[in-house]
Amino acid sequence: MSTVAETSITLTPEHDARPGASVRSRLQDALPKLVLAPSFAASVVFVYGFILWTIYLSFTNSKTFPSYAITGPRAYQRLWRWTFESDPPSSWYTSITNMGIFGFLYISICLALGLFLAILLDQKIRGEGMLRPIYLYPMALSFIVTGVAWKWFLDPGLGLEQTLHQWGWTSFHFDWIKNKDFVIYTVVIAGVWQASGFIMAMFLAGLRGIDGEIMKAAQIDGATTFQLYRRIVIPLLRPIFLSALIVLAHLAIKSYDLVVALTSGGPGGSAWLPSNFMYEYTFKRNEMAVGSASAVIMLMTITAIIVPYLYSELREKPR
Amino acid sequence: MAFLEIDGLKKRFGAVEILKGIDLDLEKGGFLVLVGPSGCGKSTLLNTIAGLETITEGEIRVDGRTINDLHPSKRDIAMVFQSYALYPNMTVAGNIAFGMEMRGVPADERQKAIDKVAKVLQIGHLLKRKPSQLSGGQRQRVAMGRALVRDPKLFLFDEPLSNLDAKLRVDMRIEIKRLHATTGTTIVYVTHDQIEAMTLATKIAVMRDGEVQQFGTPAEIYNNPVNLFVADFMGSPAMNLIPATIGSNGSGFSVVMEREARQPISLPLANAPAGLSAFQGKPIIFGVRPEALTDPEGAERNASNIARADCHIEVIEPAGSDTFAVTNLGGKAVVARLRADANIQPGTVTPLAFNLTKAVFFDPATERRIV
Amino acid sequence: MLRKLLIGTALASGVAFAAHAEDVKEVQMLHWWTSGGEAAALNVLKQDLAKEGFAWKDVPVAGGGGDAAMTALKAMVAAGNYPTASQMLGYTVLDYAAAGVMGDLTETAIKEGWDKSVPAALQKFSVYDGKWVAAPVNVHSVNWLWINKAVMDKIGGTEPKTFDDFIALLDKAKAAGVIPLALGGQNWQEATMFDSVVLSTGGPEFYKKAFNDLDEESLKSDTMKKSFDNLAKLVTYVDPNFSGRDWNLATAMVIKGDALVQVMGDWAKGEFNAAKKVPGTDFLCYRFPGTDGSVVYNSDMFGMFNVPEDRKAAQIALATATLSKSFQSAFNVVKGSVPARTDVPDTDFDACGKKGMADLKAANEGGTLFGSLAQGYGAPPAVANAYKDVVSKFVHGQIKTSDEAVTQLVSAIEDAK
Amino acid sequence: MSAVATPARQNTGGIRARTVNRIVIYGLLALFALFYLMPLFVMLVTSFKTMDEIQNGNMLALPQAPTFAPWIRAWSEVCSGLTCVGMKGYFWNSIKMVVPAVVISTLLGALNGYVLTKWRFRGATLVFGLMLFACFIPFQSVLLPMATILGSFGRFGVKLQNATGLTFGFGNPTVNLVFVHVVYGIGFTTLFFRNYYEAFPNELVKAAQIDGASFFQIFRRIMLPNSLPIIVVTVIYQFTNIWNDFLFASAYAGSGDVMPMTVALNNVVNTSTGVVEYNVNMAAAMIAALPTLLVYVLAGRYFVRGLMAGAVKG
Repeated sequence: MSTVAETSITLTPEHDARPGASVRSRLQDALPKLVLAPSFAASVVFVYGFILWTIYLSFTNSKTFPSYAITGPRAYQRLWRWTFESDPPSSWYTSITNMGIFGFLYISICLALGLFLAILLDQKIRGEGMLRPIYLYPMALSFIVTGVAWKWFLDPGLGLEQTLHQWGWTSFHFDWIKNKDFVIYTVVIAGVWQASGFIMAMFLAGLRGIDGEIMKAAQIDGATTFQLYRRIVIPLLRPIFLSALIVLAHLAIKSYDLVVALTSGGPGGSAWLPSNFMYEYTFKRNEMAVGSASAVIMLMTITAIIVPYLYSELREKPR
Repeated sequence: MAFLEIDGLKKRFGAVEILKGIDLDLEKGGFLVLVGPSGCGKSTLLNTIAGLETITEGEIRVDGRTINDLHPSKRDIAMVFQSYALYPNMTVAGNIAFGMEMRGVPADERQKAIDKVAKVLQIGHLLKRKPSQLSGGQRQRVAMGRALVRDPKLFLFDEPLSNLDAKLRVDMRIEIKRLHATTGTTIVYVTHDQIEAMTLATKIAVMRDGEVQQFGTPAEIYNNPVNLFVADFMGSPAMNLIPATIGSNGSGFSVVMEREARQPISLPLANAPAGLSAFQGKPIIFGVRPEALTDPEGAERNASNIARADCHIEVIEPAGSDTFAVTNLGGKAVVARLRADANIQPGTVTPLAFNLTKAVFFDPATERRIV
Repeated sequence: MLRKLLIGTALASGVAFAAHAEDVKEVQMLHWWTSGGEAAALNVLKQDLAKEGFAWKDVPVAGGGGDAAMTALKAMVAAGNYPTASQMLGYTVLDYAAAGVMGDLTETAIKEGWDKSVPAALQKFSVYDGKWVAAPVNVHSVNWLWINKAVMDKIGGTEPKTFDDFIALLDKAKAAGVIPLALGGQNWQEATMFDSVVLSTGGPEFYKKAFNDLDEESLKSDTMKKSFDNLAKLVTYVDPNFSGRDWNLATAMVIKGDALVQVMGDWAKGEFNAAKKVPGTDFLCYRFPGTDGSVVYNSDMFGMFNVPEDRKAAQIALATATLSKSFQSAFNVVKGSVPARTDVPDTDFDACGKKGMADLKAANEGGTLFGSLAQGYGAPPAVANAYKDVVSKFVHGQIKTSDEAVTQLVSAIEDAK
Repeated sequence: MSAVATPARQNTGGIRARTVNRIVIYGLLALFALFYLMPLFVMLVTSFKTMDEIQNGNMLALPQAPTFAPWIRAWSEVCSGLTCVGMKGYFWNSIKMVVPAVVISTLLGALNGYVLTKWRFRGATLVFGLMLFACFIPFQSVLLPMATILGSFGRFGVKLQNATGLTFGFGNPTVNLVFVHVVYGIGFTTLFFRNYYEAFPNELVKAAQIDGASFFQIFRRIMLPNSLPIIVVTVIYQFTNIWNDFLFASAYAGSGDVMPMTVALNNVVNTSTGVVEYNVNMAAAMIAALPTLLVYVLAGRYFVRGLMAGAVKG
């Protein structure tokens, strides 16, 4: 059996002008492409077209409204300068360092917690059917809905701290949401709360898909439960790690609502993420060129992370 | 004019040539088996006949009509897949009738056809079930039913038995053979199992790397393999292929095989192929099938050229109907096929009879048969 | 290609199809007054228009003090679907006017005498290039203290006249165990307070030069540094949980007597009103110490867009109703602000309102009516927000000294100009 | 087919070790369940409290005198802007927008996945890669150019109306939102279906071709009926995302008669003056979240199953 040919059923000929093929059959041949065309065209126009537009604007002097006279890379020069203004931190510096902290913690905690919960849930748990939606439901809610509850919970005057004080633990102190150095971690907490259940579901699905015989074999080989997971199960879940990474990266990049609903930007803007920066400059400060430039930098960063992944996943692999 | 003709068929996939010029033909009512190891292109070839893959060059004709550019459904073929490819969302009856439905056959006619096929294959009681509720053998039957109901010019089978267990496989093999005999349809059948090939085919094409190595009747392929690959691939247990040299002993040639810690054995060749003269004193590959290497009592009485040699028996494998003995010649384990009751002990030295009329010789450089 | 498309749609508006058969008797109104008192106040306008037969198509987008609404407005304008009118602030009106999407109400303005009754400082924003483009709804003034009278009596405080008096008063409150200063730690609240601090520290001339003219010498002067030092002093009187608190919650602290005083614009009075508190008996309104005689203002305006001909009649009706004396009075009584025209009788207003109206009139005449930088009336949004950044970073400690704050302020404003 | 069949405890410890082990596992699971439930719990108890209780009590305490008044108010009285008809008035707006958007984007995703796996052509992978990357564009940066495009749809609609008397949906804010959500949803739906169909046996398609089924017949009769698990995943994912969208909805459909639930909720919750009616806000938030919650709770089981069936593979 040929390996390459197995991956495809090609009724669609590569040579388009086939002698003797009727118009109808040629239409038939082109049909799959025709079906795909609208979706593809939509991404080309509404994603890549808009990206080009954004890149263009970043080289102009656009303020409140787009202006189309190219004036040079001033927006980038400003961002570049701000990148190194750490004391006092420029908003851009805060945004990108926060992105680093938030991105790293959010993704790694979600992965770890999601995997941990999935493993626990996979131990033939009675009531799994009840627990699963409990872990999963935060993904269903927007932060317009849950932002207030979280704000209360984290507020030292209303939430956890106050409650524990009322219960007698008066030395307890938890005021991260009010603290410029720690507010970003509260964003991490709420973000993890929202997404980790979803990641749990992905891992659970992965665990359920692992061949039981492999597990039995490993047990016969004398692996302890811990070794079983570390050496056998987790390596087998590798593709899910990658998918989860994509989902989380995409959520992390779009975590705009989270910051606004939870912290309104944090003390002195200390909870900003790049998406907040972009929104602020584009819509609030009427510095559209700077906003566009920051969007371009975000997109470039995403590209640098995602494209190698997409490439490795999508290139034709022999089976 | 043959019923199925394939001329100079080539298939390229980018820079890779998957089929490198295939020429085959099959008479009406014939049973062509495409056999070869994985990746030899046999399934691709079948798919091109079905129209599931395009061809780059060449021509396929069925009953004199070129079908290169026809849609699969227009080629008047039916196909049985390795995985059976039963539509999981439809009942057995729905599966069998789907093709007719697509062609706009009225419902009552469809029902008649289903009933007829169900009777032939004895699957009447399964018609309302979904594929997931069937056993492997039942699925196989339904898949055949789906093909049969079309009454096509050409049946295509893509490794249809490889997902069945050993016993069922033998049963279904016989069933297919019976079906072929009773319906007289023309069949192209892909397998990697040479026993299926031998038992079912009227013609076999042995393929490797996108090329047909040998095309002929099962007997031709078995007895007169054109090269080392075909010799090695066809037959079970496989032909013994022993490194040897050609010596001369007065009137004719002899074949000389080295042995470990013993004298080499030298067997005189009575009617050696003419080509062998060029190899005097040179290494060749000496091919002898296990059934041509027996205990002297079991040797074929009327064979004209039987040579005996004492061999050191290393292992004995009683297989019930036969007993296999393994010895070492020319640095290779060599299998001899003895009678079931042959009284031979491992570790002893026993004379074995070589039936040299059935022996074949290959040039180790070109791997071709020396004739 | 894309460029053509976008310019074409963004700027060449929906005026294209001017062939109007009949007037559309509807106003489409974008605003962010979604909560109780404000919505009730706006409802008065809706009813006034209904009486004249105009339907009200409400486009409320709350959030971020108008941020979400302004985003929606930008999208609507980009799409060429202009609302009849939109709530807007200061420089935003001018930006949209410069983009050529605003209508022209000059005729109505002259007829109704707006140019005479609306303070000149406001006209700077409602008139662009000689054309009336917006109808001011109210004038808020920012330099107010809101004090709980019960607490004041308890600690035996009196009206502070100078910044030092103020500090002494806060100390008294602190000694008495009340939170001296209620502050919401959001950048606009901090900056709004700082507006008053600067006016108090540097005086009217200084405020104008620094925060309206953006004069660099003033921005980096020692007076500005002293202002930051004063701000730092004030922040020491704030409770530890102030960060991120909404302004109305800070007001509630004063209403409930948990805190003595809040420095906030007069919209805070709406909260006292809603809580059924009476000025003079339950709470006190003083000008921020050392700023008496000056008014730092902001104003809600209804920007009037260049709508198709068939919608102009409705727009004029809306603008006329907005600036009618009866609506100005009714609305501002509820909202806590003062009318945008100086010829509205103050009969319906409470003591604080009356004082506010008198102050406005005096400041208008005396040339001490200044736009609030924090509220977007001192400089364009880019500058205003850069300013808020610096103040907020100073309050929350990212900027540690007043020296550094001044340096940052100068460079941030320079950057954003 | 639980993968981890109760790990190798049998041979190491006795029944006691096993029991302790189970207690630890259940304890941990319960602890995390508390963490996940906490905000929902806070919202729920608050929505049944009176304002007095909220202001003076503990946020975690159960309501002393439970009242349904906030829910009634949220459902039928609460104001979004000047319109005070409660959340119920916006339910239908959301449904009208979400259902077509979900159906269309799911269907397109299925078709795309089908073409990309079963009708591969040169460059198919690149096409898919480009479409997938589209998932990562921050929506804030497409807000304005998209508005421009939608505006031109609107003007086209007016022309159509002048010519034919009908706009065919051009310029209708609900249709616009459906369009936007479909455009930015197909990246993900295509990803889901592509991964699922990647594992879908090619032989079924071949068999159907030989049976004479056309491109669309194969899709409708063979692919779709066998795609239930992935349809469930896609629908859940799309439904929650689109239902919860605020950015596009507020920018393109902010007017009272078409605004979806989230915009109305935002207007209710985001009050900046007066006493905030937290109990009503919470009730309103719960009402707005009800459909998505319901979807997750009811379809949660199928969700994991669907993920198993292919959505999680690379």
